[in-house]
Amino acid sequence: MAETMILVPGRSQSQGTSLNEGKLEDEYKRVTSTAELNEKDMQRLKLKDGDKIKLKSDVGQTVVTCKGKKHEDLPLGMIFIPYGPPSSELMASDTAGTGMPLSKHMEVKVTKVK
Amino acid sequence: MSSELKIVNGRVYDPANNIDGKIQDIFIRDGKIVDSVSSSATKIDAHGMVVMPGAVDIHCHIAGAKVNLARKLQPEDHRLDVHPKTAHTRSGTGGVVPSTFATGYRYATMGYTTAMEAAVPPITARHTLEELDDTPVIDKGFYVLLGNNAFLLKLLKEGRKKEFKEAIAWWIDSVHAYTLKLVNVGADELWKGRKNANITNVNDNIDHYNITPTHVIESFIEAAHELGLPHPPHVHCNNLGHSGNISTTLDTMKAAQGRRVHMAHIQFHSFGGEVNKDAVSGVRSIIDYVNENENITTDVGQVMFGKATAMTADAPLAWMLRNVKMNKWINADTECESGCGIIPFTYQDHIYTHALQWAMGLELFLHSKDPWRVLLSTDHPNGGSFMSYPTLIKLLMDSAYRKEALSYVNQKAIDQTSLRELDREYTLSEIAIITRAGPARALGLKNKGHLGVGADADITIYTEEDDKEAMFNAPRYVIKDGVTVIKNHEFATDHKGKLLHTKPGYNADISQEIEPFFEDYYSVKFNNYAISEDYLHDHEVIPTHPKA
Amino acid sequence: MTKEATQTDAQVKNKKPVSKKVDPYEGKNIKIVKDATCTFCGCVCDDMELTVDVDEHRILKAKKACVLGRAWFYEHKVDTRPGVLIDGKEATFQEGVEAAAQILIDAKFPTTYGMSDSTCESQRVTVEIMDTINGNIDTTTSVCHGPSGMAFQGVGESTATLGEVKNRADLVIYWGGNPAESHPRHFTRYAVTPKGMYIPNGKKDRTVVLVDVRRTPSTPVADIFMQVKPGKDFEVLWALRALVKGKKIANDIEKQTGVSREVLDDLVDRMKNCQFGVLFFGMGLTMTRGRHFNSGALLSLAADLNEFTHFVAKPVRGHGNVTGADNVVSWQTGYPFGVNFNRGYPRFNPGEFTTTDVLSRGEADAAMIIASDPASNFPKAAIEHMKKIPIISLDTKDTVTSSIAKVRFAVSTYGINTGGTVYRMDDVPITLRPAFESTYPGDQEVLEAIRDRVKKLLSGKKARVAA
Amino acid sequence: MSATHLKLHTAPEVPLETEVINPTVFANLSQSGIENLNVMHGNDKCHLGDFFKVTGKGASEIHIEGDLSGVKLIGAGMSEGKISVEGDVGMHLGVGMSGGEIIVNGNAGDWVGPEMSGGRIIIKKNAGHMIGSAYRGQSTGITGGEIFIHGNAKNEVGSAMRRGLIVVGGNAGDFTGVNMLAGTIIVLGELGIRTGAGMKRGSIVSLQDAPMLPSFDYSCTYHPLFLRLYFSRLRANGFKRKIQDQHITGKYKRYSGDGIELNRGEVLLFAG
Repeated sequence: MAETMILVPGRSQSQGTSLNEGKLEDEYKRVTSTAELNEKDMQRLKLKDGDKIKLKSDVGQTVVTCKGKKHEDLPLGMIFIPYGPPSSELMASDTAGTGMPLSKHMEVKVTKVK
Repeated sequence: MSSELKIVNGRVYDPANNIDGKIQDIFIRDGKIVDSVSSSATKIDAHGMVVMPGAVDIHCHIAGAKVNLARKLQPEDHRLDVHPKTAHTRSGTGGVVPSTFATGYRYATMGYTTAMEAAVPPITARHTLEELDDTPVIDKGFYVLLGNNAFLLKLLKEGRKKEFKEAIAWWIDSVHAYTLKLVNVGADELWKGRKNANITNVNDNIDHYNITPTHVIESFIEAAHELGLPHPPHVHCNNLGHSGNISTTLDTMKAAQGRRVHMAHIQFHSFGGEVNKDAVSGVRSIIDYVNENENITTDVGQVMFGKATAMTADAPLAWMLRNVKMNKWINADTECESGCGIIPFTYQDHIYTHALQWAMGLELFLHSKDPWRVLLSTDHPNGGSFMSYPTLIKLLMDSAYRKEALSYVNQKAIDQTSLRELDREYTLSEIAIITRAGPARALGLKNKGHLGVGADADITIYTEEDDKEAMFNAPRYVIKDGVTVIKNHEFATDHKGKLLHTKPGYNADISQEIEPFFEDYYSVKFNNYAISEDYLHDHEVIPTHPKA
Repeated sequence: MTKEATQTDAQVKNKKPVSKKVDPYEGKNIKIVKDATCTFCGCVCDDMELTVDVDEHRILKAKKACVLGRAWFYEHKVDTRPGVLIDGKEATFQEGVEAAAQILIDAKFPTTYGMSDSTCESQRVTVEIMDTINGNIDTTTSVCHGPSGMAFQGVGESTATLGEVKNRADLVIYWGGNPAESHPRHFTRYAVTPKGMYIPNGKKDRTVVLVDVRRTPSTPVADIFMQVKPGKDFEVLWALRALVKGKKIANDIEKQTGVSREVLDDLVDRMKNCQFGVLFFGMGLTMTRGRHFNSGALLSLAADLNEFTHFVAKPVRGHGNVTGADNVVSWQTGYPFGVNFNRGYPRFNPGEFTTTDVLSRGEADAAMIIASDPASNFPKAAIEHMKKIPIISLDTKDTVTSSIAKVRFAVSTYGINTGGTVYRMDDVPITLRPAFESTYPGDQEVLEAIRDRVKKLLSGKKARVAA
Repeated sequence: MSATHLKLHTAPEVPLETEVINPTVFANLSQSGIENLNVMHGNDKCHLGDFFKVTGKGASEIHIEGDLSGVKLIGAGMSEGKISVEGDVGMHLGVGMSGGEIIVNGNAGDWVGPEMSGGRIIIKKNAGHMIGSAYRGQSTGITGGEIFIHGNAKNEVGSAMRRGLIVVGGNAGDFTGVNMLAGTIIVLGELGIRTGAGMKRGSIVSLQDAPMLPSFDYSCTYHPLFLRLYFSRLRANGFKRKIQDQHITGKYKRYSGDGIELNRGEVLLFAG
């Protein structure tokens, strides 16, 4: 049962520090494949910290680890993830005459990976 | 290995050496003019051609932060005027604010070999130097904006004239400027600090400082005089573009108290009439004052019809222009140092004010009694592109052409001027003065603007033609530092010009005064602010002559 | 060095003699670099004090650096990977240069991308290479604040250097950004807490507003947090513009945007009545639906507000020298990014000549990637195409991009190993003071070698001139 | 009527720029003269004949066949005659066109007809972004002419247009008619979001409801007579199926805007 949510990739401090260690290092890979969800969304989807979820967009899909955020910190229906290869996998290439792919506001279908 | 060149049979115009159209040979060795060369020297036969020193632009805006903002702002203007590369030269884009390469090459194709960027906030000087290094062929320098410098105003407020002079020298030396520039003195504080207000009277106190713009201007002129800079401050007066601003302009010139001062783009400061009413020409009172006072040099800042871009440290002025058409507008505040406004602009011949400004510029030229002190400029790109200089030269040299041009523009504007009665035609020698010998002399560049022995071998050779626009549009040869850069109208090689700057002496203790101010109010470290000399590429220090 | 710079150095030394107490670095060959510049993010803080172990080639301490800056300084140390790889095999520098030059001149649509973690000196050489071979050039700007650059071309910008914000801003608004995590010292060094000429009490004299779709670590700094429904920034900005102009807006604004009319009215009131306002904005605007129009709405709002007071806006730029890339490409070509030289002169068109597009559409037939990693953060279609064409990469660390490169150069790090100029996010140029020498060449050196080789190969009949 | 036929025989590897495909350029050229016209294949200067087989004669009509989706600038600066294409075309079709007609029996890329001042472009399938719009930095888009897209169009249809008519038979993307100065845009399908942002004057019409920006003001629901004229003309030009009688006789919600600008523009949404 897939639910449609909005994925907002962005920078985070740990993404920034880990990329200095190296983008091929484990820490960077871990940071950029950890997605934050509203804890109420997590409850509803029967997810707990550390569970794997599959994110699927029109162009691709990826599996990431999820992590709960307090209700007041992240709106319902939104997923935050630090930029990296997993978020690229979901990004469409049409830039609408701007050079900029829509990289911060993607509709994704979320399913729990058993 | 020494390189030698001789130009033979040309008709030479070298007003600084009293040569007025004499057929004479010019000899060049290793980039300098000499009195003879060996028989193996390369020869250019300039029969039927006019030989002049390379031209010198005393006031233009070609490099640095504001120019680059104006460039970025106008892709639509570049797209229509591409600048293809050649086998020898880099590509670029033109329009009214060309890319750096196009700027250098296009100045060269106008016969110009030196140009001075007229307004650089010191904190962005490094940027200007980088762009100037990418501006080929011509020699160049820049004037550093100090007229609204918060630290210097503070010193004046405290009455510390000695430290004020030292600090000016520190600033010029730290950024490798040529001289200083004052723009709408005192206005920055009101613009940034009092919700976009402006100074209206040069005898009113500046907020927070209890001193008047007149006092500030006078103090800068005095300090520059004592430092013995080769060129005095360039003053962009207050109230630019406002009707009735001649009283401000006259007050400013009087503040020089007989010391040397350069009045920038004076056309914009020559409006008669009443404040907030339709402007009329106030040129006569301004040019009469200039004619009578030999301490003053000025460039006209001619307006040419067509595309221009207002780019100025005078932010309130750009705001005023923005509110006319509500098109794209840039404001850029520089901490502790300057303001800036940019706005694309088109001068149209049917619009009263535009036609009036065009006519006022011509009036200034035609009423000038001393071509050595009333110099050619369009305040590029404020009044129009430097690419329009040949047309301007034709307007000055050909009264029939000028009278015809007069008939096409707003007649109400022409009625306000004396232009219809003026039959004067500039001679080739006078053109050589207002574009070469005059600017070089005013700048104190002893090796430029003339063809005497020892001068830099910066030379332009034109095919003599009746149509002076066509003639000045396309020199046959341009020689820079003895290198034939343009040969038969085509680039024969690339060339890098050099930076011209001054190094006024000062007491190093002044940096101890300046540093704490930096720590408090700047966002960059004092230690990273001054630009070290090894960062400069080819450069030449023009000597100062400090007064004892 | 200039006379006064030497002077100042001497003074600093006199004021603060080297401590003779317990020395944690005893036995080490230590060098202190004062007023060094951190080039990690667009803040380009130039007040670092670096403690360098000269023999070990590493930075032991970076005083004043933020958490990102410390990672930047500590993690760029001496490396043992090979300097040049061709098809994954070790090669000499000359072989690398030759292979790169051949790729570039054989291509019909070579493109280059990156350059934001590179000095202006290197950027100038890169543009020259592309001008020489009639290639295509784009920088990381196109996927950062490129849309803001396009908005700028449409409406202009009222802006200021960061020192003016420190000295004067009594209303500071952050929109669609999270500086606490992306630009940690933006608050403390430039815009929120510092005391300035007319802001004697620092943060107490300012009102800070944060606008975002979610709470972030930046939120606590704000006096007012305005939470916008995702994807509704444009509508909110447009409503603010209308209210500032005294025009009416739709009644259902809260339903549309998640922001109530009261909150909007209050913000409008504060914006119109402040003494000096500033709007900083991040990629929450440029990377979401609306892109350049979102930035344009914000820039227009700032311009509109100048009818009432002094107001400026500034994109919070990302990488250390992305602003320099904009400047260099602009002064050399007239356009800030997305520039094509195929015809022997620059042409500009975002969406046509920008990297995401020329890769995703499969147009580029070779690419030179300088100090960036599109193979890990570009859309999938672009990455797929990168795998099909010869890539030349220059990077300080191995990345996904360097791992698929045909020719890979390991280069030293700007600001740590090489000097030069970078531009801070507010266009202020700042010089670099390198800490220690790397065993790898700087990217400028590699690029100059490629340029010289390309010119040599193209001299004569292969020369590309304007068409 | 005589025509010159171009048939793509070699697919371009990188973008091909063919502004020479223009009836005025072809006039008075022999077949080999046409084959020898310069085109840019990336940075490589080539000839039209390297990619196209040229047959037929006469310049008033040019007929092109093949997948031209990587071919840019077809019909640039065209002022007379006709170009018809069997296949898809790339960017900048008919840029700066002042007269004549271009018909594409396929899809078109981004920037169809920028800087157009006259003539007509017809795209039978879908088109990309920036149809009939201004290039970046320009404050004025097309100043005349007609663009008919039978399928969908993407973002920024008619940005900054000053005069002329753009019709989209399917859906349009976001920011339709953004910064419009005047002129008419008719979208028979759905509009995206932020229609008419910053418009000064002009009309945007849609047969579907659409979200409006907060600065647009609902004024009334009425029957705009002028639409009859447009619709009967469009029906005669291939849009018959999409325009039903009720669209001609029905009422439309009128929003005026953009309130931030002059507020003299209108968006008309079919209300039944």
